[in-house]
Amino acid sequence: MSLTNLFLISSASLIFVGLYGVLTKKNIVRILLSLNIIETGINLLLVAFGYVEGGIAPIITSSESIANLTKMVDPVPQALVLTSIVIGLGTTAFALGLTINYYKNLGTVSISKEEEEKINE
Amino acid sequence: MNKEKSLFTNVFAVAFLIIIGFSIYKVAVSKDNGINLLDKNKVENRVAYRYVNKNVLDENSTYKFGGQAEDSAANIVTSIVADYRLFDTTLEVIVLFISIMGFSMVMPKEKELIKPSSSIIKHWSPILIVFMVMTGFYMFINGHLSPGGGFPAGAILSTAVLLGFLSKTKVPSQKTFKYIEALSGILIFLMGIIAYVINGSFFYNFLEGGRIGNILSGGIIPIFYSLVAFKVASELSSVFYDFYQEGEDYELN
Amino acid sequence: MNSVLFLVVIPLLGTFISLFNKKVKEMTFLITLFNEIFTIYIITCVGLPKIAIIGGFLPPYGINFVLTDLSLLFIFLVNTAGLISMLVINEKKTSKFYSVYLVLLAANNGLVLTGDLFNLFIFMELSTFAITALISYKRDKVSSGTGIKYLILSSVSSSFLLIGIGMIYKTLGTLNIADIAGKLNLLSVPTLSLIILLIFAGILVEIEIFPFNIWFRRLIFQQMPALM
Amino acid sequence: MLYAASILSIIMVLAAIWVVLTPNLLQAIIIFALVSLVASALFLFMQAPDVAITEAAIGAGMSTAIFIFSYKRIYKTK
Repeated sequence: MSLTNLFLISSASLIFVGLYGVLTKKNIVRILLSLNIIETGINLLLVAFGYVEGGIAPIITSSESIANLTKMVDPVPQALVLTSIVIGLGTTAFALGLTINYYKNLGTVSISKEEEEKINE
Repeated sequence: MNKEKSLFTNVFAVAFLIIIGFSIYKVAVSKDNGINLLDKNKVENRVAYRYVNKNVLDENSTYKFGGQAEDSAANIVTSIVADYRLFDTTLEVIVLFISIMGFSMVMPKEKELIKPSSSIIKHWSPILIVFMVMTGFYMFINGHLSPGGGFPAGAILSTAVLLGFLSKTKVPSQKTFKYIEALSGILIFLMGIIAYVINGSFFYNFLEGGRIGNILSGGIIPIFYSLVAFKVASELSSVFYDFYQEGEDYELN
Repeated sequence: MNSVLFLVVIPLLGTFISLFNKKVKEMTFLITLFNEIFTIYIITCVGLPKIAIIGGFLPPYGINFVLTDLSLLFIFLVNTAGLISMLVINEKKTSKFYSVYLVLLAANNGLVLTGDLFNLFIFMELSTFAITALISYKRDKVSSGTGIKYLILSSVSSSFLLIGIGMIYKTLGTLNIADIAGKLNLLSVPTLSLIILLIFAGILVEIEIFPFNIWFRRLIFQQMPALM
Repeated sequence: MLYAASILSIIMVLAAIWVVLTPNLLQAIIIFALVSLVASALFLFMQAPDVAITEAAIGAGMSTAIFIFSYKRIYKTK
């Protein structure tokens, strides 16, 4: 198995584990943890899309690295992932604030049918 | 907790995910006409080729180490984040800003007091804070030469603030952070508008480039990254102020 | 016509100024009015170039805004809706409300105008956060419950959107929407259908089209009048 | 290199499964920090040092800190 396939498989399995958590769990904090796992998996997947076997990091350190420009791994997915990591942090922070507010209003942190009825009253 | 272990939900979810995973696998290994998902795409077919060769403006130009180029950042990821796709990064700053603002909007106002810290934190935190601040500054000053950049630098600086906060060292108040945040946000956008006035297109790298590998290179990239670092640091620090109360109304023992 | 970017930049600049401005409501009203007038000015200009370049790099390498007849119609609609909702607000609001409102205005303008796929994703996230902040503005039972549901749903769906964008970059090597449209017939059929499925799953959930809006109805009936 | 990367990715996936399945929430948060750290090591293997630093500082550091603060606020433990 090559390194590229390994990275693709491990990141895809992270995404699926996270999706399972989001689908089955009722506790909001746990759903957010699963959401973060999905985001980590997506970041790994995007960087793995740009990986080249035997590539070098896209940083120019000397004259030799300019001769090897075609061997560099793709820098664009890395730039996109930098953005998406920060967006993930924003999502986490905002959702946790909402969770604390939800807990203050309803006295619980789970989303289920009983809580739906409690909200509707 | 027992409610979470409903068998039907779990079995259904697992079956659903297996079906999705199997179909994605079939798509990934398929060998139809045209470009398939896992085909090797030549580097020359991607936009990254022109970014790496730094010849977006002029197709035939080449560059040398220590010479000049249209974008003189040595770290190519930085040159994409902070030059070729600068507008994305400014919007990303706004995303973080709006989410932290929503966070402080929905947080209940009653805050908790900080528990008295242990003597290890109390004695060692000044040294650690100095190191953290130094690392953070190094990271955003050298963001165009080495890995790093504004966002991790901001996170590290805010961790230093958190440590000072926990060990009751004197840290700036929440209001100071709000001013730093708003000021650096305004400066980032003013930079974009100044570029419009000078060159006619927004978020243009209007400063002289310098030579690749020098600390004074990259045009506006170091300025932009330092503004981003201060902004991110102040935003993330204000998260801690929303959780815990600042103040001296308890005794250290 | 690079100045079309003022439709996005001015509200975002106003967001930061609103942090230490006392007369936030008047400022917000002025900015919305400016956007409306500027939109009408853009529409009345004849012979516009179709593309507004950002950062001085030509597409497909740089980010650009695209002006077509359809996007002109939609920026007119967006800014008019913004002006009307500014006129309707009569209750006293905190300054954060107006900051969030300005971000939402900028995000919707950008969403209509942008010509870059990843930029579209960021504008989408921006409008998601702004909408969530507006939903949960009252901080009571209904708004916090609905806000957290919307945030979780839209985060999962935007993850799908991001996977789709990554796959497009992996296969076609570009992020510019016009460029992608030209190259799309190079893709094989299964790959194309997978990418379309992922991107549509992402976008449809986030803009609350019919089968995906069940959580949203209660909010409209109970919460929206209170927001005004 | 292949062996190290495969060991790391196996650790990462197992830790992610642990996060989803464990009944103890605080444990889940700590193990999630481990997932992020291993992911940042994998970013280094993919020749992406920028992303590795950002993931370590933001994904593993800040996210976990905010999670733990919220956990303390909600469950009122010590």
